[in-house]
Amino acid sequence: MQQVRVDRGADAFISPGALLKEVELLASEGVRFTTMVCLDVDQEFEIIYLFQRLTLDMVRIRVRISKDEELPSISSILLDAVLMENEIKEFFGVRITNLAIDFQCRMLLSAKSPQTPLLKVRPQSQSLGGGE
Amino acid sequence: MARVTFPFGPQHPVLPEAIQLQLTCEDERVVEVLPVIGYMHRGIEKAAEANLFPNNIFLCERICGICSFIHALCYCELMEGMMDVEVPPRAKHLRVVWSELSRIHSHMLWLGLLADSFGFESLFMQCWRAREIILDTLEMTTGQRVIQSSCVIGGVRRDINEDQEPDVRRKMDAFRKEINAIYPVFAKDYTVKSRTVGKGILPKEQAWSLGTVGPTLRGSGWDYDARTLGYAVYDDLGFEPIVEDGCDSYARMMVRLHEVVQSLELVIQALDRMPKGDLAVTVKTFPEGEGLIRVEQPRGELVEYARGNGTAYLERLKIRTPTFSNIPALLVMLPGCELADVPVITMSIDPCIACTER
Amino acid sequence: MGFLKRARVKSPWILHYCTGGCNGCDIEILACLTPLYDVERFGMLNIGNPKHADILLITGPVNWKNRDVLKRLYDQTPDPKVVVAVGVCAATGGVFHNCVNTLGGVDKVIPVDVYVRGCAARPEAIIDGVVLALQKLEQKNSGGVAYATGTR
Amino acid sequence: MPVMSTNLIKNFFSGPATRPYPVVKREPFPRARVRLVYDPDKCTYCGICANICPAAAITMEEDRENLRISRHYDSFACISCGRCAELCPQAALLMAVRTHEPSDAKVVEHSTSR
Repeated sequence: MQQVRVDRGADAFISPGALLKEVELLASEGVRFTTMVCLDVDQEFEIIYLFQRLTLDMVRIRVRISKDEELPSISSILLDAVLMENEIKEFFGVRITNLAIDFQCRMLLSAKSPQTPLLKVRPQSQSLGGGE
Repeated sequence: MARVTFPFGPQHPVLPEAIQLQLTCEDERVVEVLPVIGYMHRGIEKAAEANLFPNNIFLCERICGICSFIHALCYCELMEGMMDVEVPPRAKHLRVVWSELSRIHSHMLWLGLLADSFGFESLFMQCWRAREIILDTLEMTTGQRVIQSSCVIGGVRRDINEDQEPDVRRKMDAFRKEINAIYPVFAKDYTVKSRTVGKGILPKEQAWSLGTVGPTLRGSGWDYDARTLGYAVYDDLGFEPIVEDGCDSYARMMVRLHEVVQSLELVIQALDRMPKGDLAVTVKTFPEGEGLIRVEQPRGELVEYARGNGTAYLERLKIRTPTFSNIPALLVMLPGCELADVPVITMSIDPCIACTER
Repeated sequence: MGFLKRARVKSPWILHYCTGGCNGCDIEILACLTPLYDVERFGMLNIGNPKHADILLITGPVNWKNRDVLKRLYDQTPDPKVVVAVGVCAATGGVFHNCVNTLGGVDKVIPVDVYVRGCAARPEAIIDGVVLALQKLEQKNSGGVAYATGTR
Repeated sequence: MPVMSTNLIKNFFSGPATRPYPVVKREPFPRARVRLVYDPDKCTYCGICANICPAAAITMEEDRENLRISRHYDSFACISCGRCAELCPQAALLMAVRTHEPSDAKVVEHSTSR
């Protein structure tokens, strides 16, 4: 992977069912978790997992899920992914299951903060700015 | 034995920032730790989508006031990469000078706070006095002390001109004298060694698998530094990552201490090699497509991802800050230590909460 | 009580709390305490306990999570007390004006007596601000101004 | 402690490092960027500064009835980045080095076009 430019659609998407198997394979090669990026694309979430090899190259996995689909957590394989998965769950409302430590959407936000702030269109029932 | 759980923070004299550690103790020994974060969360990633993309430089700079120049540099390099902008060589050298200066000031700040966390007041004061020389240099050349605002997309806004350059070199010589006086204290002093050697062990394998970055990783024997990827002009400068094998707080401290000396040499090298020429190029396009960048902050590797759609607003900006991936290491380092060592071990990863929570 | 009142003004104790800014002002406050700017010359002392404090130095825009912590710290500080908002984010939110999780300014939560401008506030400005805070403390001490009653 | 003692002795004889700030005011560096100075006579109310301000400290308001534009500058929101002074085509904005004095109330500057 280049230092900067990544062309769109350069790598294929994998299905959420095959995710755990893929990550397990990578973990057995000594790959570690770097970060994950969630994008709100129309009716779907696009989630990019970024890993790092011992040679310091980066590996990428892309997953697309619909907004009410469940996504298995990879924190059972790579524990340090747990903070980022909690963040995505909190910011986008992605349904991530089997989290090693579940902060219940209260890791960065509080009960009064605007919930799922990074969604492009927020659900109508939630008011911005919370309530006194 | 009775277990007691009590909060460390969010307002605590050792940590200038708000983080809470819920420590479960048996007598004086910590058995469990749960970091409670979120006291500094602002929502910068969302605001970055609502701002014009050049304005995000100033927002990204204020993710963290200590390594602010490097945050701005990272964002600018990312945007330049996405828009295929070639930065003039003089601007690249100036970026190296300022980012190394801010690395020195961050490490000196940290060394002082570490000394403060085990009660070595006079060393704390001496580190901070030495740090003011660097801050003066930054103010003289960029115009502000801690938040420099001198990096823009396409180059830099300020210059180190001919009358200033001898002054910068003089200040660097003055700083070298100071660091030469401080170095043996950290390296050899009985008080420092007894509080750091063997405290907060992070084994080599775990340091990799827990995803730690920066001095925390290099203190456990991995020679990984994002500067070796060669952004700005780091590939032209003689640069070798600094590695220590101790795996404890002392090793992490020595990595930072050596990095101060190394950064000083890098500043001088960049000043020597600085070519003449333009400071910035005008940028007329908008970012499109995806981009990913890794740069080295004082605290470790900073990863930024952006997606643009050809308009003046970004679709998404994701910032993975170094402390975010260093926090899991605390879960390994803290259990088993004594309560009195908690501040020292927490400080040893150089936690920057403002970075973590954005 | 005359002696206590005078002692309070001659040697004010400071509590510093960061409500979620960028750290820039925090390190400038620390720079004030260290050799080059040394506010301890004026008898000021940075302490960690709100019950001992006279002056609250608050930096950063308040967010929803530490708003309650800030209120609690304010309530625990004994009267008379002076609140100094350091930096522009503590005054109005500054560059974080459109961030979702911030409230924008300390004065939305607790009454503020002195505003110090600058991003980040320079040590000189912070010293000036604390000196003004001392005058406010003296006024409050002599009953010139009614004690701040809070917004709750 | 023994290693530090040579430093301590040196510091003891080297005189104070403190800048006696309120008594002796140090001149800021000539390129320091602290305070925004505005010249209403030069301003053409073009609105570039209001568009570019990352902190929304400068805002422009249009009064369509009287054909006037008013400009509001909140120095309590200004982050001293100096972008507006750089881009102002009339040089009506300047970054000055004088430190802001503290105040006990937030004041917004107003000016209106003729």
